[in-house]
Amino acid sequence: MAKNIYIGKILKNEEVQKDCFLMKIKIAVSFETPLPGQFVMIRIAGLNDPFLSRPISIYSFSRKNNFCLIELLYRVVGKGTQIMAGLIEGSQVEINGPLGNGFEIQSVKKNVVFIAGGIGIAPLSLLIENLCRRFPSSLMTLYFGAQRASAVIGLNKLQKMCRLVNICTDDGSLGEKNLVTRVFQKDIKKFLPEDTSIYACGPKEMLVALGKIFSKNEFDCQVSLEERMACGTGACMGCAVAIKDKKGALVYQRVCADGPVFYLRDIIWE
Amino acid sequence: MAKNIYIGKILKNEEVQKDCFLMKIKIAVSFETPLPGQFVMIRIAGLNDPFLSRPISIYSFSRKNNFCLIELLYRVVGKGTQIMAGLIEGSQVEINGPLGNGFEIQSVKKNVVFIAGGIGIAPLSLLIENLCRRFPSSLMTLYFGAQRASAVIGLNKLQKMCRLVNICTDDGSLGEKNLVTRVFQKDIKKFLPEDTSIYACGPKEMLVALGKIFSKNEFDCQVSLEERMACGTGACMGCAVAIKDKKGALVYQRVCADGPVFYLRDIIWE
Amino acid sequence: MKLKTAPRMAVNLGRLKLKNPVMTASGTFGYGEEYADYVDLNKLGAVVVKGLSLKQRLGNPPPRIMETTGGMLNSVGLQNIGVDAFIEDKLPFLRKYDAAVIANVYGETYDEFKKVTKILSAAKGVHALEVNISCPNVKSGGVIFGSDPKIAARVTKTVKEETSLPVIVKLTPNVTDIVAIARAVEKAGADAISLINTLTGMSVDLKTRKPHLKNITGGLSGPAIKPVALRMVWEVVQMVSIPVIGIGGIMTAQDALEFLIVGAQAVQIGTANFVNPHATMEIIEGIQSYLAANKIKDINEIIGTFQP
Amino acid sequence: MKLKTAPRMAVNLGRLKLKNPVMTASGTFGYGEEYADYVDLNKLGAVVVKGLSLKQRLGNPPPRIMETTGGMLNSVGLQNIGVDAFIEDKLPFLRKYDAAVIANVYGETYDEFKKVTKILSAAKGVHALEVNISCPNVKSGGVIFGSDPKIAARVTKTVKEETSLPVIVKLTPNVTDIVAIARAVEKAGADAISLINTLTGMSVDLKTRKPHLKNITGGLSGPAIKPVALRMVWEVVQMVSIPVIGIGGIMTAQDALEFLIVGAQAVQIGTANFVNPHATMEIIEGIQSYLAANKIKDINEIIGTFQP
Ligand SMILES: Cc1cc2nc3c(=O)[nH]c(=O)nc-3n(C[C@H](O)[C@H](O)[C@H](O)COP(=O)(O)OP(=O)(O)OC[C@H]3O[C@@H](n4cnc5c(N)ncnc54)[C@H](O)[C@@H]3O)c2cc1C
Ligand SMILES: Cc1cc2nc3c(=O)[nH]c(=O)nc-3n(C[C@H](O)[C@H](O)[C@H](O)COP(=O)(O)OP(=O)(O)OC[C@H]3O[C@@H](n4cnc5c(N)ncnc54)[C@H](O)[C@@H]3O)c2cc1C
Ligand SMILES: Cc1cc2nc3c(=O)[nH]c(=O)nc-3n(C[C@H](O)[C@H](O)[C@H](O)COP(=O)(O)O)c2cc1C
Ligand SMILES: Cc1cc2nc3c(=O)[nH]c(=O)nc-3n(C[C@H](O)[C@H](O)[C@H](O)COP(=O)(O)O)c2cc1C
Ligand code: FES
Ligand code: FES
Repeated sequence: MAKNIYIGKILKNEEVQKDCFLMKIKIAVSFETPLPGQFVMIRIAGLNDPFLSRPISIYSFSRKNNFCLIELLYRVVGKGTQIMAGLIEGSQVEINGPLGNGFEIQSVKKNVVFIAGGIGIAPLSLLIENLCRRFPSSLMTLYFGAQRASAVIGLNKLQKMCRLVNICTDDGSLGEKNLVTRVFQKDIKKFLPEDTSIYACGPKEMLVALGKIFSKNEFDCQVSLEERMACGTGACMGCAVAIKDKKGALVYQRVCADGPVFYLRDIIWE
Repeated sequence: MAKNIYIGKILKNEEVQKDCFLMKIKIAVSFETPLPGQFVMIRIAGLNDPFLSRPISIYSFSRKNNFCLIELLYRVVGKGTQIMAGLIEGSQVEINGPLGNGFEIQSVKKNVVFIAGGIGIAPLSLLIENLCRRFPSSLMTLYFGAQRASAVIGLNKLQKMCRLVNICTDDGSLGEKNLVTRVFQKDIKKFLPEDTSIYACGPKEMLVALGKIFSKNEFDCQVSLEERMACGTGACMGCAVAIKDKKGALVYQRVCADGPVFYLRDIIWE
Repeated sequence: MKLKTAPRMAVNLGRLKLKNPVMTASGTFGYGEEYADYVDLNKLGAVVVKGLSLKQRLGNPPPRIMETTGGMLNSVGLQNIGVDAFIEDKLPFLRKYDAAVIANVYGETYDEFKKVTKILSAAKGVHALEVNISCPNVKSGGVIFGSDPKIAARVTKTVKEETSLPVIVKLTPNVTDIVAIARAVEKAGADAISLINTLTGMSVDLKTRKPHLKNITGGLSGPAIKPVALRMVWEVVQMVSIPVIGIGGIMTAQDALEFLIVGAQAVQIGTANFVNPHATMEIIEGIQSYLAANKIKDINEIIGTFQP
Repeated sequence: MKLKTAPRMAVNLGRLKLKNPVMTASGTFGYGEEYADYVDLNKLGAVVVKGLSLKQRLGNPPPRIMETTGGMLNSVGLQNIGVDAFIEDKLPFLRKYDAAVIANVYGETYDEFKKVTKILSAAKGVHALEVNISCPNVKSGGVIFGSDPKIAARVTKTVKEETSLPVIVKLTPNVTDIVAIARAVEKAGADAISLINTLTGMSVDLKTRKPHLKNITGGLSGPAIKPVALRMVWEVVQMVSIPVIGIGGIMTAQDALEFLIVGAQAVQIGTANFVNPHATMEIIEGIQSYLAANKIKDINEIIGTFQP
């Protein structure tokens, strides 16, 4: 009985870019320090509609003397995120977390490559911050693709942390007009599997494309997956993803409890 | 196609007495001037839980140059009113109204008696105000019973409008310690059926007791009833009340569309 | 990128042509006049009126309604003015409008169904009959008729024999096998099927330990039941060849479109009217916008385009 | 005005004694350990674990869940580790706690039911079996077994013959006559009845015109279905003499009390755990407070005190 449902108080809830909000939440000091890649289940206290909590990655975290601050970066895509976007300062939210397994960062190599698509930057931001602190000598390279310039969030901060930031957009409004997977593929020769750690998060199409790129080589790529969730704690079996088990057979694992971070090579796409 | 659903903006939502709130709402100028006894169906725009709108009497109304103001006086008794009480200034509510038939005031007599129980004062307040204006020469007497002093709302204003205000409370904390129906019964000899109009609103027990009092004489008493409502417009047949028809047979009428004001003698209590 | 002309919205329910697929559900729109101040009745595909019996019915004692999570319970018990009073007092009003009028027919016995059908068929301005064998709030007839394929078929036949109007049979969801009932009424001659009526439910007042509804149980309607309704519509459209009208928890154009995509030829809007008297108008406009946005010229192009 | 001692909360489900009437519903509480960080398992009346089959089951392909108004659809399809792995890997953990362990048993065939029952009955620390003849998300067995009184009775008998543990039979609400099924399993020897499992429903993604669930249909749970569950419990308690466990949309102590008042001997909390992992604890405390506030010394004094 260590885990609690926290009541968070919204300190800020800003539209940082069109349809993209940054929510700053004050929460009790007992909130566990999250690992990069972990997430929270968030809901509006007392509301039955929307009914289920929504999973959102932890974008940033800091521990103060007698409280903690967490930031969530989220895109408005439907009812739940719409209602989140409408919450004003001082409103309360229910937070369950941190949940899931973060990225594996025990054995980070000399080169670290991040590949982000759109709002996929959210969990990667916390990871980049964390790795910068823990492995200051690693060479960090970020590939960040988005639909348009306005969907490139937190660039300043990211540029300070990474040696190299490659931006591309679907419409060419910032950086190269290209898909992030293509931009990375052009560069892949610069990296060697044995001294490169790769982390990716983004839409399914991006991850599928990455899967193809890495199917022909030895790179280890960790990706953070998304799936609709009910419990977030591993109980409902709702957030299944098809994974190859040790013998190569298909099993369904839970994004919330077995992930959300998986090795890309283990994932079986439909 | 005259009626609209109005979006009202909350200008004030104050706890005027324990568990009793006064909500002041700004609404479009096209809102019809309500008759005393009419009500609105109110809901929080976009919320599916609570699901149905709640019927609340119009407590006061004023028409400004390019908007109208309505006030609702309501007691927190359950989920819907709880949520109403939590709404802050600037919030929006959906308002359907004015609905129902108001009190019959064509033939107001020399003496006018109002009998209010608790929050039943809400529709009577607008009625008193209206009759004072229209029939300044009538003698207005109010019998107002409540659980305790703090549930006696708007006394100042009421005392200004009525010649005589008789207050009683269940716990004796204000006025006589007695039931309002008993206090009125002691005075009944002061009034003659042919020159007295009587209007009452309050909890069911009060109305049943009044029914007994008036069963033995010729007084005409109009009462405003409450029943759970879904549509508020007469379509669902949900808000039925048992009424004697002309032949004395039981029929179910709709509180929303046939009422909420009925002649007490027509009501069949279970 | 806009279509040059507005999308065509007309649908056919067999012989019955509707200018759009949006109608009101019986019992939730009175006799039309209750909402005439809010809604332009001319814009509706059809108005389905409150269930009509031979004689007026008192209905059940109150309380008759209770809110539930995402829905409501009702035990109105088919209070209505009777078929004759309907024709005399209510139909003239409805005839003034350009919306099909569908009379919801209820009987406690085969004979009552027969008589009500006969009377309505002789009236001017009734465009179709909807046979209610699914009301959960009456002691005789109602849901009992709708739970057994044989009885459902016999009611259907009884009504068909008395009328040349299109006959829609409205089914109850409180059954093990909705397809069996649907096929039985199809075989018995039904021109279309409406589903669903309400699910039977109840709730308890903790203070008094009494049911919230005097009738104890009532019919559950509203968005809470939408998933069940949609599933039943889908099950039935696969197994019958007559048109199906989707009903149950439709609050928005999106909800209505789900039913159409799954294969309903039209939809009925019930409880939504209570919560939002403009619901039908917003749903019609919403469907039109959806079609326009997706460059679909005719609503029939999306009906039954479900990709299971 | 307070009671001197806390209200007594123990209830009997036939031979099975529970320290309070609040248990978790199968499939919504994993194998207990998933919620051990949130809940003091010692405080629960019982833990009902995820449905167990003879061999591990993969479950259905994703997406498996979708939100609905006041509820959710799931098509997990009984993904589970199999009965042997359960006994080896999960049961030792549960044995450490002072909550009855109820194993939810699932089989595609009578033979599978028999074998799973046998294995579980030999295991230490299983206090009762709950026979799942009501899962809507599997092709064989499941709801098919639960829709026919004869088959339901035969499954019950099969299980009873293999075990001396109390046997609870869990029924599906997707039937015309829940009482007929309940009476059939009672006659076949069931020690108690659980109801309800989920209602079958579906929903459609307008963008793709595909079902939100890969399996197309799924089970509807959550507060949306509470009125239906309560009605079925009430129908059944009047017609059987074995204890009934109420399940369906219970979110709060108030909800649980409605079921108890209507006559359920105990309740199970399902979907509420997802939304509020503390739900079971809050419900136990809430029932206690209600009893204390109403000066009721023993929970058995309110069970079945409905005043219809
Ligand atoms: C572990 C995890 C971490 C996440 N972190 C973030 C984050 O940091 N920022 C962010 O903006 N979003 C994040 N998401 C996605 C976010 O949970 C969904 O966008 C959100 O739940 C949608 O809710 P809604 O009610 O607004 O949309 P809905 O109305 O429910 O759906 C709108 C659309 O979004 C899709 N969708 C719904 N739920 C999910 C989901 N859980 N995963 C993926 N797609 C979904 C639907 O299929 C639909 O197409 C994360 C998801 C997971 C599983
Ligand atoms: C025409 C009309 C005018 C009204 N005017 C006012 C008013 O001016 N001020 C005011 O405070 N209240 C008024 N009411 C009562 C008000 O509608 C209810 O108190 C409110 O709907 C309760 O909602 P809830 O969600 O808070 O309570 P719930 O949780 O729904 O119920 C709490 C308790 O209130 C009872 N209740 C619920 N709805 C009604 C209802 N419609 N009528 C009577 N009892 C109900 C329930 O049976 C229960 O005991 C009026 C009712 C009607 C029909
Ligand atoms: C208050 C009320 C009264 C109803 N009366 C009838 C009726 O008379 N005849 C009928 O066939 N259906 C009746 N119904 C059922 C509705 O027509 C509809 O089938 C059901 O409510 C489901 O749709 P909804 O969720 O959109 O309301 C009634 C429903 C409600 C809520
Ligand atoms: C995700 C999920 C999985 C379920 N798995 C099972 C199961 O394995 N066996 C079973 O008997 N019931 C299962 N159920 C049904 C629940 O135990 C319960 O009967 C149903 O959800 C209704 O209760 P609720 O509304 O409180 O959730 C499952 C329900 C859900 C939501
Ligand atoms: S969301 Fe329930 S198991 Fe992952
Ligand atoms: S509330 Fe619908 S008829 Fe009165």
